[in-house]
Amino acid sequence: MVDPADFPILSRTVHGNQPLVYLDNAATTQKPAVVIDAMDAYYRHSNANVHRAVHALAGEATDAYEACRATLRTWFNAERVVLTSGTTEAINLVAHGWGRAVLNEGDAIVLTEMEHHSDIVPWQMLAKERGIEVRYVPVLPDMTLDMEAYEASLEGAKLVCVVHTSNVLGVRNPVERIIERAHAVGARVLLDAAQGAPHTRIDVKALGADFLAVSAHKMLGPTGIGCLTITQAAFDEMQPFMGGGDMIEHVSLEGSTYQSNEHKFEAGTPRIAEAVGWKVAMDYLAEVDLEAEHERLLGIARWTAEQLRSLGCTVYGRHGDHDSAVVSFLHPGLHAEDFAHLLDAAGFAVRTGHHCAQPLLHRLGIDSTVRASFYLYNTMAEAEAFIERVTHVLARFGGNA
Amino acid sequence: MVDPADFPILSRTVHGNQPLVYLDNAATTQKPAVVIDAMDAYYRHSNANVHRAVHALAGEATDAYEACRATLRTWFNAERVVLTSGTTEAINLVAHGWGRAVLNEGDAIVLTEMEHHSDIVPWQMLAKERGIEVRYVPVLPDMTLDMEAYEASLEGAKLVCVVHTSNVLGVRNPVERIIERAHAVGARVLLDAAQGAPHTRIDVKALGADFLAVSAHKMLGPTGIGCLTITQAAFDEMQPFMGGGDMIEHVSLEGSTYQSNEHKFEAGTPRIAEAVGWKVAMDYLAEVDLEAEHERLLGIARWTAEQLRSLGCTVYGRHGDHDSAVVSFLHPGLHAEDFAHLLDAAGFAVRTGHHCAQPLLHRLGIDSTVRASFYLYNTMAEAEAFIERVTHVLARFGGNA
Amino acid sequence: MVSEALAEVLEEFEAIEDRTQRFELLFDLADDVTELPTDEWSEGNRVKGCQSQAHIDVRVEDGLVHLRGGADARIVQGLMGLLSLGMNGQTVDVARQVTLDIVEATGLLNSLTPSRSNGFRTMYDMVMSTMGEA
Amino acid sequence: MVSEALAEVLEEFEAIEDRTQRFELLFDLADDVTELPTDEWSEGNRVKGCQSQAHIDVRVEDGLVHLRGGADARIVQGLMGLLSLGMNGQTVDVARQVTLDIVEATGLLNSLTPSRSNGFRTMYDMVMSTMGEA
Ligand SMILES: Cc1ncc(COP(=O)(O)O)c(C=O)c1O
Ligand SMILES: Cc1ncc(COP(=O)(O)O)c(C=O)c1O
Repeated sequence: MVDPADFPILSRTVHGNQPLVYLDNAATTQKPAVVIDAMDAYYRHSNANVHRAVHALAGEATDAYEACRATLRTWFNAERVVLTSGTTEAINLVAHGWGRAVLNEGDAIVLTEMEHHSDIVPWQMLAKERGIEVRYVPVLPDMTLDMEAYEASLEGAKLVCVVHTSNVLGVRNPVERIIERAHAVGARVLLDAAQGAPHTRIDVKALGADFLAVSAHKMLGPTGIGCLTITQAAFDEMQPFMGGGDMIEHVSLEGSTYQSNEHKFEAGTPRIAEAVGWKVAMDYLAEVDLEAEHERLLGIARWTAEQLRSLGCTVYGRHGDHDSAVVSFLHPGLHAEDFAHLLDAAGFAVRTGHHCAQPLLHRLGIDSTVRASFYLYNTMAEAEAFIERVTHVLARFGGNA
Repeated sequence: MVDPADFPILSRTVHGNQPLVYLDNAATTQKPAVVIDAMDAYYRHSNANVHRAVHALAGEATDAYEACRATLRTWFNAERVVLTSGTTEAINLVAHGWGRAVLNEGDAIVLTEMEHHSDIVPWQMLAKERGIEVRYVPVLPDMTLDMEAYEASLEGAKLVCVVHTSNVLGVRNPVERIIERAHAVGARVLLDAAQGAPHTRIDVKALGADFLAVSAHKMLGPTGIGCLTITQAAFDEMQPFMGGGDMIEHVSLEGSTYQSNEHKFEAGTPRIAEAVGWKVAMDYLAEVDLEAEHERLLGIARWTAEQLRSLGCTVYGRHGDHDSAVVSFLHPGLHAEDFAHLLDAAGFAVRTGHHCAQPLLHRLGIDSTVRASFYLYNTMAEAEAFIERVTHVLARFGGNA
Repeated sequence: MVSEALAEVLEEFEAIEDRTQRFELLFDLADDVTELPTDEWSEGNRVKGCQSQAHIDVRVEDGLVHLRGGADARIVQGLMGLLSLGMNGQTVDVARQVTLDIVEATGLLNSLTPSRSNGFRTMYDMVMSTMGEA
Repeated sequence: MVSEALAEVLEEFEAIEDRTQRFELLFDLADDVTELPTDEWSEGNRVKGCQSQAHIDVRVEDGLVHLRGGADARIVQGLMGLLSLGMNGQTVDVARQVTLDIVEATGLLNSLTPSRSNGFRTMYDMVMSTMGEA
């Protein structure tokens, strides 16, 4: 595990004197001091607008910005890496940049009921505008995708969009098989790896993922930045999304020509300080043994889930070998929102609500869960304290729903 | 003027021992320590994902994020403020969110030859897709807009997009009259205020601007954030742009409903730390007497322009009373790029190139300029040193084009 | 002057140091809400902006305020209880004395910006506007 | 071993402390480029990724490299001059010894990442690939 002392925020208290126990990592992770310091240093020493300038600062800024792309390209083994403001913009970039260029009336795309709203709404919008058919792969009672239904849904599909790892259940989907089947019918595949990327090193070339969407803030990096990896073949099919500075080659009143590299999809002044911070976060992650961490965190999640069940909670998730350390639960005697307030009162930060996955919750027959999600700096001792608090809360308030 | 000591970067040197003289402010401005420190403190103390969570950190982060919006709303006297990644995304939001909802085949929109690529390319893309007519208002030899041509172009126009202040010339356009005439024919007006907003306090209600696009990084704020102000009437005409988390009310497999406030246009995890930094930048700006600064900087720009002319340079711009402190120039004996390199060698950061305004440069019959742009922390002494360096460079290299 | 019942309960909140105990008191207040049966829950009386389900019904009869409500989250219903203590059965004049500050006084919601979608502000606005029309 | 002329000039660069003086030397090198007349400037010999106009033409005849070029920016043409010193009139074998590091050696471009659109890398790649085909 990483040293929690690397993360300044983890030593703070909330509500007066409650030490913070941060278990809302699926929403966003905390940042090590090296990441914060790098952005700080950028603004204190190298801040300038990038590209097309010859002065020293602009050169430093440009190199720093492009170094982030290079790091991500290596990390994900990707052919193309477009920097976006996050997973959501990355998916919208696929919808606008690839979808509008390739999909036509009557074409079908395949989503799943497990998707985050960010991987549903852009497609619903495009589908409505273009007359595209959207097929949803159901979630089975064991909280996995219905792979038979998936295979049946592929006929004539042009695109499959699937969440690598569910932000509600922690379930890691069989993306290898999903991609293989999709490619067999000539469909491209977009993986929403907002949750997957922080927990395991994803090799898009080995997987064959045409598109992979990621947010920096969920993997130790800053807010406001993320990326979309794209294979060269899919890249070549795309048209520009947003227009503006930096993405053009030449502009005249009659029309414009575009850059041929990733800049084509990065209109306007990019997220420079954010790229600086993210690169350092990736360097920090590179020092972590993610496989060992996966084991450790999964162990904590399994133990927590078991304890919660023994306290009368229903846990949504199965914590299989490749799932992430997310524990979603409900108690029949206490409303999720009340639960979260009472945990917060003692310093435990968890999330509650629909987690931007209403179709999934609808399928599960619920409208919210309490969600504790663990990351690199969390400890077994924190999980134990958490269960102690849950026990206390349920004893005192657990007959109130 | 503000205290340059507030800006840590200004005390650095480049190329060994050359003190930095930063004159590339129209590209991006430097940040005062209070802004850097605020973002730093956010990550060290309050970092969390915003909205829909009940824990202490999330509450603090949400309040901080919304405080930025509230500050901007007051500053610009705006009805609606959508936070974007910058001016470019703000303009693309108008093109996608308003343009696609309102404009149809055969409709006309009016741009000017003075626009930045970010206010040209999105419209060319939409025009091509939708069969919309784009009319360009010419720039006259005196470097102002041809207002007669403008009035003639309005017939049947639905939208006018105009740059408040040119990033190449510093020319501040007669936006009051432009808006008045546009409204007289029922057209909405988008102001690109990327350059205007840093130099003067813009009241969108007084101006009647339907849309105003701004970048934080050009007004002491961080990279990765900007905004679009929108009147309620225009807001009501808009459809969502990007889909995803936070912008929805309810999502089901059948379709989705959207938020009714600004969140409708802020899909995904927003730029939280950036909003924190920008708010502090706005608070810092609020302490500055922008009118007095305008006079001071314009004085510096006029003096600089005059000196450059006397050294044989052509200056592009007129430095009228409301123009900003941007000085674009060329010398017949030295290529712009060489000029910039030689200035940089002595620590002077200027920009060179087409400044993302190729149609304007084409109209001026050139393909690049050297551009020095001044901001709050620049001094007359710096301008003098700059002219001294220019004199030296021209004496040594000025016969080389 | 706010109602005696409300004033008393606010004093009680103030006297409690421990945040969890304050929640306990708020949970108890949920019982002070005159129930709005779930079959009367409608879109019209729904408290929008609340994460949980909450409905509130206000009537003014013979100059007295009648407030009924219900919520699936106990804390939300507790906040309704707080409103009820200050308004239910009171004259419009007394009821109007209740301000948004009463939530602040519980010490449970650190601040009540519109952005915190806790719905209390909406609830409050719904009641005040109904009284305004009366 | 790179050509003597190139080796000499790189030593000269190394000996100069002052950045402006180094530019002076680079400006002078622009004169060492065998001119490619502007009427021979074509899309095919354009150096892409250069902010300024730059064209370069390379041929290999009888095992010797012939390099001609031109640019509107003096610094860019100076860089061509540097290439010329190492390649023009040399055997392919000698010309191949020239590496991207020669720009580093001038001390004028702090680093040569592909992202810096200074075009030198493109220029260099154009020359090397032409020699590769020969
Ligand atoms: C006039 C004008 N418009 C738009 C932009 C684009 O701003 P950004 O790159 O921050 O999106 C700029 C800055 O480059 C500008 O000067
Ligand atoms: C699975 C999944 N997809 C997409 C997103 C959206 O990411 P962001 O809000 O950073 O754009 C999230 C995070 O909220 C997520 O968990």
